[in-house]
Amino acid sequence: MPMPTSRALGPDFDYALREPRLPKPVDRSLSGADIEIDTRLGMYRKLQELRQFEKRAYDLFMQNLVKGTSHLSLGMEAVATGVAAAMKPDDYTFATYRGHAHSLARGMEMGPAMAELLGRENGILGGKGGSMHLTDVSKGMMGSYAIIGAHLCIANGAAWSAQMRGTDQVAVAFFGDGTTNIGAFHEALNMAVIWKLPVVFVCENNLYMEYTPIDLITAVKNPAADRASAYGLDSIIVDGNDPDHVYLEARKAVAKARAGEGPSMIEAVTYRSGGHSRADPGKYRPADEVEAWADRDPIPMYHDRMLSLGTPEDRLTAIEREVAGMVDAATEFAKAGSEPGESSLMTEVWADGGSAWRN
Amino acid sequence: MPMPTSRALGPDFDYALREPRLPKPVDRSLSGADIEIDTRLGMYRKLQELRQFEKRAYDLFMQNLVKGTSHLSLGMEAVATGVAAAMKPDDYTFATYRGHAHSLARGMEMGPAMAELLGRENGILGGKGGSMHLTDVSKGMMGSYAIIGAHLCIANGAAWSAQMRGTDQVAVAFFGDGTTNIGAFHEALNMAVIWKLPVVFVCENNLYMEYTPIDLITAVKNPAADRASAYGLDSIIVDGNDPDHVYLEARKAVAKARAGEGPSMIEAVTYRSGGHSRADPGKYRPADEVEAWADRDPIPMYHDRMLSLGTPEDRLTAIEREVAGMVDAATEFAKAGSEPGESSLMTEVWADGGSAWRN
Amino acid sequence: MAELSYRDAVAYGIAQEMRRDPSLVMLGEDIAAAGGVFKTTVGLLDEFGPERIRDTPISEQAILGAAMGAAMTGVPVIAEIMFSDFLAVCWDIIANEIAKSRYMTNGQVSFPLVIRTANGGGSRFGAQHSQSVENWAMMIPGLKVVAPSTPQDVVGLMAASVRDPDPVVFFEHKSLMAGKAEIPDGEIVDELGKARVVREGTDVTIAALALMVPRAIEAAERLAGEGISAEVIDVRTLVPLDTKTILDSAVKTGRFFTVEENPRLCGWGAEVVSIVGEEAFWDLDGPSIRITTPHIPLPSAASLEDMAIPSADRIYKTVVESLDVGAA
Amino acid sequence: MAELSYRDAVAYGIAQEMRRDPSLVMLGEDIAAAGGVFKTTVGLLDEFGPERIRDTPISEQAILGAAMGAAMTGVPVIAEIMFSDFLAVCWDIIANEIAKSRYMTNGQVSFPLVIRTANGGGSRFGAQHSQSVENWAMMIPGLKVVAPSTPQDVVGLMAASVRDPDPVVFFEHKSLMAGKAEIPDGEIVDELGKARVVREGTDVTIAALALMVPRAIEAAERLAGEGISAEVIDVRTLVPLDTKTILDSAVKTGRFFTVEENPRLCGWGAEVVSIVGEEAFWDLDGPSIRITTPHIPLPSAASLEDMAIPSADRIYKTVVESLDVGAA
Ligand SMILES: Cc1ncc(C[n+]2csc(CCOP(=O)(O)OP(=O)(O)O)c2C)c(N)n1
Ligand SMILES: Cc1ncc(C[n+]2csc(CCOP(=O)(O)OP(=O)(O)O)c2C)c(N)n1
Ligand SMILES: [Mg+2]
Ligand SMILES: [Mg+2]
Repeated sequence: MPMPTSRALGPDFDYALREPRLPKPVDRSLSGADIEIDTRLGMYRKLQELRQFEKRAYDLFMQNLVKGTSHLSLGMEAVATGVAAAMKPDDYTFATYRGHAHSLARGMEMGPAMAELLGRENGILGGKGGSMHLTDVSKGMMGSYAIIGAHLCIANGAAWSAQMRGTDQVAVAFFGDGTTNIGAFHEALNMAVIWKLPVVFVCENNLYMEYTPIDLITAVKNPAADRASAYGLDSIIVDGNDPDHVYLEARKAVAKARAGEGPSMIEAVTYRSGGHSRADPGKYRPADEVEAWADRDPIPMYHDRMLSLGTPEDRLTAIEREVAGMVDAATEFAKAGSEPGESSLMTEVWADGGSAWRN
Repeated sequence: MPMPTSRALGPDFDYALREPRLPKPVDRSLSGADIEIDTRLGMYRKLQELRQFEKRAYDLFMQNLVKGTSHLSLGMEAVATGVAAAMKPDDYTFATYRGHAHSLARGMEMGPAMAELLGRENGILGGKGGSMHLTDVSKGMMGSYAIIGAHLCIANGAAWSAQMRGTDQVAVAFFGDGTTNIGAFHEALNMAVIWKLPVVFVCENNLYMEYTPIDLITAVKNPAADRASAYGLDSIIVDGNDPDHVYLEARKAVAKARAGEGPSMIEAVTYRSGGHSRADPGKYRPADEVEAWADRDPIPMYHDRMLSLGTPEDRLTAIEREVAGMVDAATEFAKAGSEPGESSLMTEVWADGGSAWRN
Repeated sequence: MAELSYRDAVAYGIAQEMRRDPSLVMLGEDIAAAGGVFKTTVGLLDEFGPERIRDTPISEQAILGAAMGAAMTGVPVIAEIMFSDFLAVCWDIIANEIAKSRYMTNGQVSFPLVIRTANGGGSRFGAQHSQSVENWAMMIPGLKVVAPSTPQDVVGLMAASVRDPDPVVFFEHKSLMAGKAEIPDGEIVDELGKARVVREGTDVTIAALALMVPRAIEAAERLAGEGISAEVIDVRTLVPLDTKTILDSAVKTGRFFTVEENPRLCGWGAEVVSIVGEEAFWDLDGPSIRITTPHIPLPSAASLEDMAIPSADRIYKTVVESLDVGAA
Repeated sequence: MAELSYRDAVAYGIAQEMRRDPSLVMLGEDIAAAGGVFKTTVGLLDEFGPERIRDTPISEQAILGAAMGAAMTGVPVIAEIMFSDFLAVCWDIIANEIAKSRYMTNGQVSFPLVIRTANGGGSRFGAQHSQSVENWAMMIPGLKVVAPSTPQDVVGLMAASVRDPDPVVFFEHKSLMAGKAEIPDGEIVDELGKARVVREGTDVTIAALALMVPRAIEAAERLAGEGISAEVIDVRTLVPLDTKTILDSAVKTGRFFTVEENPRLCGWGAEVVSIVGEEAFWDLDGPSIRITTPHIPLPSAASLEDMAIPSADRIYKTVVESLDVGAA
């Protein structure tokens, strides 16, 4: 059959030929924002943890030690980092299949996380869940959900539960730009508002729904922020590559929820430096777009900001080294784990630990 | 068990004790609107057809000749009437379980419609569908759908088909206020806009989702109109008890769709004079609210408007009498039909007319 | 002893559990102020208040998402999905989230959660409000499935379902609502996974569920007139499935029948018949027969709906005919 | 003759039909510019253009609603739901609307519509991206259900499905994508409702579907080594179901086995085994056995997933053991 090459046919056929969508410049004034230096050091450490862990995870795929799929947050780490810094240990987090960053940001140990990616019995889920379902209830990390939309509704439930139990816990749901077009998004936002639930919805707008530019399949420019008014919420957009900006807005939203004043939705504009998932080289994106966002990588930017704020270089270097050590240890821990065996296949379907459906 | 009576407990326990939501006064200026007198006479006739047909249907329930359930549009007839008057014969209509009015407004014959309510083989669906699924493809009445939300998505499909086939057909989907909170609503609106589909979404806001006041379970005041901006659409609210007002806005929206300029959403504020469905006495509504809306019944209002526009009384009376005759004839036709028998039970699952799933 | 309708037994059973456990809550459409469209939750709002009995928008995904999130964080929940046909609009939350999350997290979370829903035909509501979808739920690993046929079972199995730490889909049959029966005083708590032999017999076994149980009993009485002694089993819970009671009876009688309201293909009867065929093969004196609604959407006209759903008469005739064949 | 992978056969089959019928369109997520996440639609956008090959938002209900509305107004449609697990988010449109509307309207509308979806395990994707849900579709009256196991069947059954005037759910198996085979030149059109005897045998019948077919064949070859002659049937389409081919074989061999990837309860095997048990009862020499994935959500770790899904080895052992028992 006649197969003209896509490039000949233009941007409708090859999204890499579309106009690039370029990042906004860094808002330098944010260095002056009222944020404790320790909070900032903590965020710098988290950025390093997320970045180095996922780079290692990527290497392990390439060695085919990680089976299945995996969705990395490389380039997007500032969102999980900034939001997590605004949360308390017993707050609830709900993430997507792209949940490594959010799990680590909330304190999941690297070893069991890495072991889960490798499908080992010492994985945080014993190998049953895998990369797309990282969960650590002991850290308030209530799960990573791999089917678009549902977890926004489930986060409502955790928030509702906190409200009923009279705790001041807050639930945070992370989701992507593409997720704003599925029905569950709409149902979740409406219910959160009418019940004044202590929940914060964080949209990570990385400009792409998998391989399709979000603007091509969304009726409004800002997929989350431009929908906020449909629920009587304020439109909040932050620079998703600036941990300080994310932190400041998250702090407000979390405080509002904790005070019983109801939900908020934050749209954090960011970009993934790699492909959507393991299999994806990301070729559908304009080269200059990828480049421009690479220049806005949150980590070197934040490194410079820390220096400008007077943090000695070697302090930052020390953190990077410590994290590198953690990642090496996690890798060893994971590799040392054995593959889960027959004994665990039929366990934990039911609360009694088993899976019997008959007598 | 201790059972305090609801009334003692107030409006959270008995919605009939809430503040009434009263109708806006009639906009007298609409008598001056640029609408052909024949169009208006046609609408008056439709109002009569819908009203008299459903009153008869109600009587037949009471005689237990109609089995199952049935959802009447008594009091809401102006919406279907006004919109239908703005449509062409080959346009597509998608309605809900509350679809008698919309089916008749689009030209479904009363006899087969009434026979379907009675579950007779001469019913428009041979008795297979019943009150909640009235369909007459020959009239562009593409179905009545009894599960909330889906038909907005399906209406998109008919509009998409017209767009692809290069016809100038328009699809109209009628739905209720409560339907704006289900996911399918959100998905349908977004897709209609990004594909610029020739579809008009008409929300019949009768202030109640079944037995629950819509404002209690919706994040915004106007369930449809306040969501329009989330899809880049204009907020359009009409007096759903004034056929002229409905017609004028529908005419604009239909023309826009026909011109290839994409979808619109219209919120028509109205009220059902009876219960949600056959079983419902409607006791959850404040008495003064029910009364106030009864005074805003579209039919006497429109009767007066026609007189004020110089239509002789006897002309209107003649229409009422003709319609009464049609309803009597339809009732006879329906009663004369026999109950569907064995021979039709297993037909029309497949396009070959049969239902075989094995050889 | 108090006489209670199946309909009132629902609220009665829920109230019993809500008094016992002050943390138990319920949500659904029109369940609070209106007492439910089937009037199965009348009085609960008055006794337990709007914090514990919540009216919701038409947002089934949000309803079950809220129920799931609350249950996994320690608040037991009863969620109502008005008609079982509507399970389809929230099927992802049920089949992919609630049912799988405990296993996927290797047991980190559990779901003390009951999804109540009105199931089944006979109301002339047509194909979208009359389905029997018990097989939809049975098919999904991680769900327990309950379908009571009597007022006392409604109360006892409701209690068992609420107290069960796993998600339960609880099917209330529309056409059984009006039926009344005496209920013992005091707390009533039943057990999941126990079928009941509701009529003893020696020639054939008829396993039935919900509305099909009284019809099977009626057929059995007519069969007795023909000198055929039929044992009738009320399966009561599909998951866990009481295969022991079912197999014991099949082995005893040697002829096994199921009566299903769900459409024919991949119904619960196919599962049970397959188990009996495998495990009681050498004890069967003839083929096991499934009496089901045909594999069609349900029609709305009374005459058609009555032909579609298995009747006592169809059960009776099918058993008689298959025994003749067996004999031939 | 051209060698084609199962993956490429999908686009090849769709292209054949799109060239034949200029009104045929396709929609889905990432199917156009990206050529699909499984690369099963590569090249179609280039040949047929963005009007006929449409990328959509993540709105499965809107996708299938659009497909349904277009089909019922005369435009045949192929809709892709990326993973079969996601059928759950649009189950209402499939099970309640598309499947029922023709019957409910007494034949006023029909649905020339194919829902393509990637089904099955083996990719270590875990419980929400690995399910075999062919039984979900089989269970719903009004749906036809197809699941090819070879590249040529992908093309031929795709053509048959597209040309069928009724809605078809078309399951493409993820773990078969890479497999290659020779395909004859020229138009390839197959027929729905025809199972295929892929290996003749006299001692036992093994009925399998999709990924389970090659595994059943491998097991049959090992069984031959033991002197057991196994007939293997590729069921190919669950609705319409070719009961004739299945029953003929069961009657011939007297021992019937199914190999199912879907979880155990209410799987397609339960249906087929029940039919065989009823209609071939007097010809069976022993119990019919279902070899299935256990009734659990699918685990993601390779070691666990491989234990869960039936393997050639498990099929082989099960047949050998049950024949021993039969003999005993
Ligand atoms: C209901 C559903 N439809 C489709 C998918 C397949 N899918 C996985 S990720 C993805 C893109 C999500 O995009 P976005 O929400 O922007 O999140 P991102 O991956 O960009 O972080 C899609 C379509 C899914 N998992 N669930
Ligand atoms: C998905 C779904 N949930 C619930 C119902 C039950 N139900 C039927 S009508 C109705 C109320 C609909 O309210 P609205 O949209 O305002 O329409 P109205 O009946 O007022 O015209 C409900 C909840 C349904 N049919 N479908
Ligand atoms: Mg994205
Ligand atoms: Mg309403």
